[in-house]
Amino acid sequence: MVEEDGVGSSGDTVARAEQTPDQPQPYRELGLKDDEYARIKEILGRRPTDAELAMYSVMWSEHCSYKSSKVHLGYFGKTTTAEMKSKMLAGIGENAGVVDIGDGWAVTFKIESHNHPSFVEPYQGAATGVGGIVRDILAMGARPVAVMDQLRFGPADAPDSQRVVPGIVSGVGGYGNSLGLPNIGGEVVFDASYAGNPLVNAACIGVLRVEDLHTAHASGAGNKIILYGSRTGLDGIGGVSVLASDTFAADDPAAGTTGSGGSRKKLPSVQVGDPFAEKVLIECTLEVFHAGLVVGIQDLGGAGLSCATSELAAAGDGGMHVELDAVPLRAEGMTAAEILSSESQERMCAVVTPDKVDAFLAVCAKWDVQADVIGEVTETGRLVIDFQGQTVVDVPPRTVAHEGPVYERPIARPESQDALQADTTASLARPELSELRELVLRMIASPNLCARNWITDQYDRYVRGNTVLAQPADAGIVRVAESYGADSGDGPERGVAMATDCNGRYTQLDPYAGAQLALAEAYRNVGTTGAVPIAVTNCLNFGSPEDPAVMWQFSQAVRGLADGCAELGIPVTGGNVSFYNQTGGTAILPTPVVGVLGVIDDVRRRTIPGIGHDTGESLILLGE
Amino acid sequence: MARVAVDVVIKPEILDPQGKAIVAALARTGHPGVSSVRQGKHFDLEVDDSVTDADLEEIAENLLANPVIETWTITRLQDADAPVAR
Amino acid sequence: MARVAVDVVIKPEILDPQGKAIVAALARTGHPGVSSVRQGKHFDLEVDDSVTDADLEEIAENLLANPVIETWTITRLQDADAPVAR
Amino acid sequence: MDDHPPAGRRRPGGPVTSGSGAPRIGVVTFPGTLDDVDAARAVRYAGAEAVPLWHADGDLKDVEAVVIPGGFSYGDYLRAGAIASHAPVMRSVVDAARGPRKLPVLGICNGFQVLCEAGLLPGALMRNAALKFICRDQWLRVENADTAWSSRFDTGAEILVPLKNAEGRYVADDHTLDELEGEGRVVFRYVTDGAQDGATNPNGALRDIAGISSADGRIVGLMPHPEHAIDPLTGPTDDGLGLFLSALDAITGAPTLTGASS
Ligand SMILES: Nc1ncnc2c1ncn2[C@@H]1O[C@H](COP(=O)(O)OP(=O)(O)O)[C@@H](O)[C@H]1O
Repeated sequence: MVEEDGVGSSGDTVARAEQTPDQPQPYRELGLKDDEYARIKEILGRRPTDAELAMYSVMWSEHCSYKSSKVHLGYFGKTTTAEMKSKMLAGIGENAGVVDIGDGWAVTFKIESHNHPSFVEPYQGAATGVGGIVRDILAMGARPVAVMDQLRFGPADAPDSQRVVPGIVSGVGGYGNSLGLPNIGGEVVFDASYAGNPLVNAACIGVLRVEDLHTAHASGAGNKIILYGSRTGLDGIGGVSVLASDTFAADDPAAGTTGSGGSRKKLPSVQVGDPFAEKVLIECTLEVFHAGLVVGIQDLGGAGLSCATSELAAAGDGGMHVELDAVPLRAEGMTAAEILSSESQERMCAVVTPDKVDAFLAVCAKWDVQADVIGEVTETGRLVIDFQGQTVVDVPPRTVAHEGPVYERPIARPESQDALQADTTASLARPELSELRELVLRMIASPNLCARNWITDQYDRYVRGNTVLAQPADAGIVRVAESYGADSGDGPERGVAMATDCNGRYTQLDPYAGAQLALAEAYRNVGTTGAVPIAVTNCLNFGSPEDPAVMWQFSQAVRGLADGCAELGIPVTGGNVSFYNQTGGTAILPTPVVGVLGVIDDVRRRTIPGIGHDTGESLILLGE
Repeated sequence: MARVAVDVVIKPEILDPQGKAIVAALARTGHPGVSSVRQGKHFDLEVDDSVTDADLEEIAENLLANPVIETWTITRLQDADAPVAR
Repeated sequence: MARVAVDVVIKPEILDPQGKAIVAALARTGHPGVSSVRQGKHFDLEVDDSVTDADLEEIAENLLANPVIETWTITRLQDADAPVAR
Repeated sequence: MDDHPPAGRRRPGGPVTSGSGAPRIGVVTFPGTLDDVDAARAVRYAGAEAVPLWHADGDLKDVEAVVIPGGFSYGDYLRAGAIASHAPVMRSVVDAARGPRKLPVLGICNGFQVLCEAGLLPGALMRNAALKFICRDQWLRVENADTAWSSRFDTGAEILVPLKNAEGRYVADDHTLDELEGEGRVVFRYVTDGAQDGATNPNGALRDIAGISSADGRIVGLMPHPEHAIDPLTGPTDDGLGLFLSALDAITGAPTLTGASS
């Protein structure tokens, strides 16, 4: 309800929150549970301001806090031995895992999901998915050198597939191609369970010198926080629009009103990508890295500045003070909550010592990248954010970034599982010999087995000239030194290989074995190119964690993957969890996409895929 | 037969990278007086008389524009046969 | 401050595959009454008062359109402050 | 390597010189240029020195030829190459190409689009007929081996290089097309017969034109990417090297049809 005294243009402030402890807040609309809201009040000793509520709600969301998966993901740590870790420079918890591949080179790689946005707006959802994973890799101090995409669609002939499939494919291509990153592989699977919930997972590989490894942290009181890249706009704000101050109440009477009074009309939660801006952001960021101008760096992805400021501050040793008025905006009249929640793309946040600020800004100017000092590191231990002369956020940063709720969700093996497993192929009719030809033709023409060229022909696999293997190979390979821009000399050229795999049907039949099969397939695919597998990442796509059957699938898959990695002796260096992938009450097939990274010492010795290059070749079957 | 123009523009709150690039290029090439450019699409349709305004609305919404990020205006021009200032 | 619309269309003799694809899609989705579609670009400019008609002509010719393949029309709309039907 | 399709019938010939004293070939970078590293590598493989040229700088640094590489300059949001054609470096390139030095210029993909937008080459590149970005290995026929960028080939030779673009459909009015054909300025044509899947060219280019030249044969633009075909390790063939070797001949004054070899 709108207060009699109204709200100033700066909106809700800490001072005001102290004076109005009982003002109702739309925390439920923002996805917070009653007890979560109560905990925020307890942490702060008062009600949160609108801006604080926006921050907590987004940072404590499933997507950012891993609140349902955390207790299970811990198993990866338990099963990773010191020996498995020996080449790991950064692991779970960092933006992306980093492994040492020798001679001072390191490789970072990660897969992220962008499933829901890609259903709403296929082109932009997929495009910004690629943009987001690339910034993750960039934030580690690495030059992004290749991308891959893992796609799951509803039936190829379903009407909505005609909107979703071309849109997503051209979005992945449109962004990656414009960025100059070769696409070196991926997957496409059609299944009815993805009809209302396609999966768009995007992977990126980056290369760096070991000494250039950057982690996201803000330390050193007095160091400046610089926001650089695109301006901040109203895109991607989605749910936070329920917090908009009453200044906008009259804007659209039809818009849903909420507990905090009127609201700005419902804003689209769609972000629009600008790959050109990202391309210059990459070059600009690598230049400030190499000039030694940054202490810490963080990409702005989901949760925008809320995430960047709280995570940087939480990982540092002090606090942080931010002046939101210094954030360059693209829209007029944005509130503090909106600025903090905006998911405008192509932005990064850097921590820079005061003496290097001018040099940092000069590099940005060279690349025509907007850059502004928006705050500094402090010794207060608190994240304090001011807007229009008032304090709108004053929180302990760790409580936002890392101390979100953790749930032990109920787990139950579904009763239907036994029947599912009992339903084997034994009951299927065996084709007559005379039907075999027709059967083979039908199979190779089926959407799940036919050639992928319609898709892969829309992706640039040549750009930068370092792609040694891409489609139709089972794993992609790029050479390392030249991708980075270094001269590889005359000797052998080291390369890095990556494959990703997952079979959702197998995983549904047995989540533990299914995850292991995905791992084994990706491992084999890397191995058959001539590369040695060294590390694993994943993107775990599942239904609702509130469904005990889904949680069972999830916990089984995590255990299967972790045990499999321990068996193979290679570590999981990171991953991503995407829950709530379902249409109505029906979950997607459990889809734990597993990515395996490998190293090949001399790319000229890679194995070209396929058989039949020469007549007289022998076929040898390995294994049972 | 009638001529119809449909102009599709990106919603104001949504980033228009095209427009941004053009403003910057204009400033560089001696046209600093252009403070904002939004790039959209322009469609010239020729429709027969059976096509109603409601049809046009549906065509714009379902095919010519993406309602998630764009808005549009529909303008019926004079007869197709009459020359159109263009 | 003034608002200017620039519409750029592909010359009639040049193939417009987008337009053709739209006509085909419309026919499939129950709109056979649309006999032709040509897709072009629409620009909304905000310009300050120093920008003359000659400037606008130059901007269209040198940047917004490619005279080899496109033609254009320039329309000054009412003041930027006045709401424009859009 | 033996595991790749046969290379095109190219006139043999290795690098002319290398190391210090090697010819200097400029490679332009605009914001959004992507294939500049590839173009520079191709220049080096051919035995020349690759000199980076920055879009905002009109200084051509005494280069003896210029490559304008592929990519999406300024995002290509307006029209491919439109904004880049106004950059300071392009003013210098236009002057040097038109001036007494007749600086050899090669525009690849986005670079071809930039050359057309800058008026150095006639016509325009429009969206692919299939309305999609297309990346594939493409056979080209060398129609004229007398230009600064094609002298190492035999006329009629077929070469295999990657093609990758969204706006590669070459268009010009009939008069211009006739003139180009009449003057032998169609340098590369898409091979649409024989082995190709389907009889049409990949993007709807008029008269199957993949690349053209200026009247004096010093300026060449083409949509496919010879710089991605310089080593069978990373490309389908090394056929593309022929363009860069040709430029070296043009720079060093080697007779065009004998082909220098070291
Ligand atoms: N979405 C995609 N993006 C990029 N490459 C893809 C994609 N889907 C498939 N590919 C590539 O196409 C080739 C064939 O894929 P696929 O038929 O799935 O192979 P396989 O059945 O051997 O795993 C592989 O090289 C794969 O990496």
